[in-house]
Amino acid sequence: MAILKTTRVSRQFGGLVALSDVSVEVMENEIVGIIGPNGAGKSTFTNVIAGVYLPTSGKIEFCGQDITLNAAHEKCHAGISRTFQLTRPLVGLNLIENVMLGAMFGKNHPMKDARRESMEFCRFLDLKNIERPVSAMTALEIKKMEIARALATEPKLLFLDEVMAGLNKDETMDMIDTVRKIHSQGMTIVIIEHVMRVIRELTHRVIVLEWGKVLCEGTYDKVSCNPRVITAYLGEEAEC
Amino acid sequence: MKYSKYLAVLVLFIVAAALPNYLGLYQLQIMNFVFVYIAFALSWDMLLRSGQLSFGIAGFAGIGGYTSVLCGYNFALSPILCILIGSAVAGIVALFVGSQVLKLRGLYFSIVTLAIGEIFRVIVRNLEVTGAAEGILLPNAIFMGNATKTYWLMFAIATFTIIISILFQKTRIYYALTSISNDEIVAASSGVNIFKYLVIIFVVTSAIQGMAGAAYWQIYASVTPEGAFNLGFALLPITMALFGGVGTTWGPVIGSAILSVTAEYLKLQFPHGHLLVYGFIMVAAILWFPSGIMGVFKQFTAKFNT
Amino acid sequence: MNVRKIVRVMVAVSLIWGALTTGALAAEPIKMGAILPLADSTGKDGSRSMELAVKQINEKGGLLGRQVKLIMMDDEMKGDKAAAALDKLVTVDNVDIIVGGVGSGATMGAIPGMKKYGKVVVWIGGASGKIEEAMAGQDWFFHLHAWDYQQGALWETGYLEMEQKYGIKRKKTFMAYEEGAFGSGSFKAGKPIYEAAGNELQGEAFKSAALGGGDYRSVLRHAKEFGAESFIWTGYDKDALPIMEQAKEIGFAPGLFVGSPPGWPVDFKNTPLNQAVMFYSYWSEAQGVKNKNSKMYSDAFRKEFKDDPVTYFGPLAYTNIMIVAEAIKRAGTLDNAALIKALEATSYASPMGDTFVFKKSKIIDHQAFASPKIMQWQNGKAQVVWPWEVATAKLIYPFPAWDKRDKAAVPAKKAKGEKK
Amino acid sequence: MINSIVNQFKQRNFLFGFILILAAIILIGIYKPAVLVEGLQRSALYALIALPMALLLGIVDIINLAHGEFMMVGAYFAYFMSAQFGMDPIVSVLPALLIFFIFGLIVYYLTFKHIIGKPPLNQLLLGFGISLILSEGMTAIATNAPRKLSLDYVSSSASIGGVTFGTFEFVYVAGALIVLLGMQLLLKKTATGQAAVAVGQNPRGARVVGINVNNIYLLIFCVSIALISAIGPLFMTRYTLFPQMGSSFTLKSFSLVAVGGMGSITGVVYAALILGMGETLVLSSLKYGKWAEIIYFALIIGVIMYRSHQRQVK
Repeated sequence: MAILKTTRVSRQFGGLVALSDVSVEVMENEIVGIIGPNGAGKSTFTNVIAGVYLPTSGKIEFCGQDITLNAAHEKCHAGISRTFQLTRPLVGLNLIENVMLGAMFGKNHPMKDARRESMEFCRFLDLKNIERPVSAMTALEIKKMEIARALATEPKLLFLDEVMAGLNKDETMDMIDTVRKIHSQGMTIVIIEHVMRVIRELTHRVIVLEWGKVLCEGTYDKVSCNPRVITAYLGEEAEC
Repeated sequence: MKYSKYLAVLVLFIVAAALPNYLGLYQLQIMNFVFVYIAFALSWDMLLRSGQLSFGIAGFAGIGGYTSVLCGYNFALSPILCILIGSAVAGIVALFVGSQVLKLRGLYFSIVTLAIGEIFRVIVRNLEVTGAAEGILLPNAIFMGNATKTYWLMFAIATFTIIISILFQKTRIYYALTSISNDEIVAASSGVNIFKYLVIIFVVTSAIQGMAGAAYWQIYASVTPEGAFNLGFALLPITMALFGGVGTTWGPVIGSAILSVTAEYLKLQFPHGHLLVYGFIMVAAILWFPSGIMGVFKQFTAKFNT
Repeated sequence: MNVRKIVRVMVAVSLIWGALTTGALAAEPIKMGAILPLADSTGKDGSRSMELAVKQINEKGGLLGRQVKLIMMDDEMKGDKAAAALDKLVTVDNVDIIVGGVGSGATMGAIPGMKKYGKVVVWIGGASGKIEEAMAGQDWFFHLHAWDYQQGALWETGYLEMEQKYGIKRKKTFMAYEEGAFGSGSFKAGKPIYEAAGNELQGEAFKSAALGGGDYRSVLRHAKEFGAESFIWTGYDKDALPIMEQAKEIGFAPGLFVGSPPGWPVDFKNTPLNQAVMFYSYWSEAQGVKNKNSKMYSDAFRKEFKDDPVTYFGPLAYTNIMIVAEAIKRAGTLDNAALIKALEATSYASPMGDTFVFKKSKIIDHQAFASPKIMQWQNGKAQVVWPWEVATAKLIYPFPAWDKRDKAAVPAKKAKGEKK
Repeated sequence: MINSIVNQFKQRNFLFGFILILAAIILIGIYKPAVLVEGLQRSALYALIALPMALLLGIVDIINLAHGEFMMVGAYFAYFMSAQFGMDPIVSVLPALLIFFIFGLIVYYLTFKHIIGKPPLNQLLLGFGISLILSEGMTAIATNAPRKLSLDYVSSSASIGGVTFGTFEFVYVAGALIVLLGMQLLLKKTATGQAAVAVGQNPRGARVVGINVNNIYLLIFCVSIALISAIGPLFMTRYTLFPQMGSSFTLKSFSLVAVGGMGSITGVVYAALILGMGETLVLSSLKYGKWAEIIYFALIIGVIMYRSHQRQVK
């Protein structure tokens, strides 16, 4: 069953078309990868689904409900959660408080319960010293904290926007394991990524965007041998 | 160390409670200034914690002041009731205004709050029901001018503001406001209804400002457009909060206490140049203690702990 | 460590309070507490004149064998600050009597305190009728200024007399007033009086330069379009010169050009534009020609401060202190009831040219004030043109049109000064 | 690319605004010609006073709460130059520019330099302190007696078709145009100006690409102070001087910069035109003149809300 379904979703900024007629589906308990060259509209797509921007036209359905025009926090309440391409920790809060934010406002837990839940997520993601300020954390830890914050809203669908960017090889392996672990709990995940190895290892299905349009979609093997994809995107990396 | 905090608060409370027995009427009058500035500075800081910088203190204090004096003048209601009505009206105005202007950010929000206060000033100055430019005189001051009772009233309002501030720092509102001021996109993506929390904090702080203004002008049994909407009420509390250190409950409290007592003290020492000295104090303070007195205090305790 | 810190803070706090309460010692001299807006020209003239009066009293041996001490507090023109000043004077300094006062707004804030203490107050400011209402039945309150409605009526008398003597026309009068309490209060008080005399009165508020305004052209144009034969503006000293310049700019020169600021800016007497501008006041230095008290005051003031008072609050504040001093002498005690009795018997020949005797006004029991005077700038000097008894010059009428000004009437310019 | 398209949109909006304003001006000119002249002069004065703040606040994000006080000091400078040396105030604009550039330098090194990079709100407290020092210091030096030079030429006037209007205040129009052009040249055509814009948008980024951020702050601050102080002499030809006169113009400039849009120099001029014309128009009505201030503030709120709405739609 499709948990997320977009129908001809478009988004313009002034005269610039960032997304154009994007119709995709995400099935329950699936890991979908979104790839595409810079400026293809990957992050805009995430932002439109998560409610940072509203679509200029089109329709977004989530769990069978129309959430096209819902605001960001309403989409969060509906069960869509996300991390950010560039990490956005809340520096006014410490590690556990950052995670608690999701539990308190995403899932409406009272403060005490939120704290307990958040500690669970920290343990799950192997985050220690939970009273640390953000300034005392490593890049990997901040990324994990953001995932924990997203998980704490107890979403049905999780968007991971380039979580691997800037990580070294060991850290990337660590993160891949983490994503697998989350998926094994029954989470549906959309992963936006540049690193092809990650896509190949994690995803069940890949959507390729170019110039704001869906270029093609399918399994990694199928997509990576599509000549249009190779010229548009893979040509430079040639990992096929 | 953990209990010393509560001990300090207890001592402060006892000192405050004992003061009317030891202070003369003049010093009690100055305590009125201290308390009203605590209410203004702290409520302004509470809104600042959401990242919104308001110049609207004077406006809401004026609305509260005018409403309460008008109620007393026209309907001879009890002064306490007048103050509550003043507070409520300021809150209601904030609700209507806030639902429109809280979409603005940064300087745009600041200027609009300033303009709203000015609009109310011009309105009361031009209407006969509000006494026009000359203002309104009440027949009697609150508590018939009893300074001790007045002190307790202002003390109660300042304490109420402090308690609200502490509560807001300890409940989920703290997390909502901090996240909004840090990063609105993250806040919204984590499920925070930004607009709702901004409206809540705007209404609460405006109601506090309205209440403080209402009580203040009940003490002087009069209200004039230039006095009640005095822009000094917008700028002075801001400087006091910054002087004490923003983002904390006790920073604005300490800043208001020190600066309002200093202002009166300087006035006695230098009747003609007191504001000049006041200006130098502010500049020196900001250059040497950029994060306010609370910042210095925190640095000091941090050093002490390590 | 915490205890020590608390102790230290408490010591510091008590030091500050101690400093605030100094002056509570030494009850030897008679103490008069004055509340004035020290930053304003009215307060500056007032405070200097009070100091002068106290100095003169002390040189003659003081009162009741004791010296007189004057304690001055700034009200910053704000009601709350005036109330604090009053509390300080009464409770910290233990003054024997309260004097001073200028603005109505500041006075209003101090009223609850005055009522609470019931000390004798001899007040020279606060002309608003609202203050008179609030002071109903308070026998300790003595007011040395005309109420707003009285001023208008008295000046109206002056105009009527001038109409007969000089044939001035003022069927159409335009009044431009500063939008605050001062200006709009005097407009409201003057309106019924003008209209009762059968004149057509048009009024409009403007924003004073004192509050960020300074463009009067729209008001002046309205007056011109109205065809005003008489133009009166009520504002502050900051408005004086720009109004004349802008009137010249748009070519507006009604027969009577009247201004009524509390005082004129120092530069006003040097401008050629001042010729034939009329104004209201209660005193002019020119009165010294006819009145010896007035001359004595002006001379003493100049000797003391090397300067001239620019507002009538100078001689009024001087009168304020002298009336109180005489009453204390008569009473022989500082007891409130005796003092009130002694004040009621006041008959003081003031430098303002009048003898002050307290009478009942519409509501309060004790009021005395100098007779209002109509003045005119003539060749750089302020001359009294009405009432006849104290007049020092004849009225120049009509106000000469801007393009037909007699060059000879222009005061000689200072050697250094603006070029041209 | 996004930028260029957004800019195009902005320009189309501006064009629309321009036509609207032009139409309004023609209508007013037919209805009340004097309003047109006086409104233009008033707008020019507003723009002149707000432009240096637009440079400092809009471009490099420094809030100077002592803006009006610097103008006051400049005005006193011209007063004393005239009283002591007989220098005409309009001539004293030139020495004022130089002297107050240096004065700005001193103020910057003593104060603002130390709080850049600290919490931005500290600028409010610092500015408030400086404004008190300037106005109260001037009271100590020159007393707070109001002063006004008596200058013959400020009441010069001309008549066209039976309408008499003052001509002197066209000095403000000329001044505003010169300052506007100068600022546009500085920001668009010089490397320093481009660097200033970059610093304003992203100080850290600017530092990374090798811009000497401190020098840019210093320069823009001094230019702004020199300009506003040199406007003082022009201001005092028509207005009375007193030490407290500055604060109302600080707030006025703030609102103009906000209405014009942060970072937009021309926006401030449009804002001054709208507010100055609007105010003069309402004032020209005898009956409704007393509500002019409400119209003024309502316009401020209205324009800001409208612009924010526009941004959201986009």
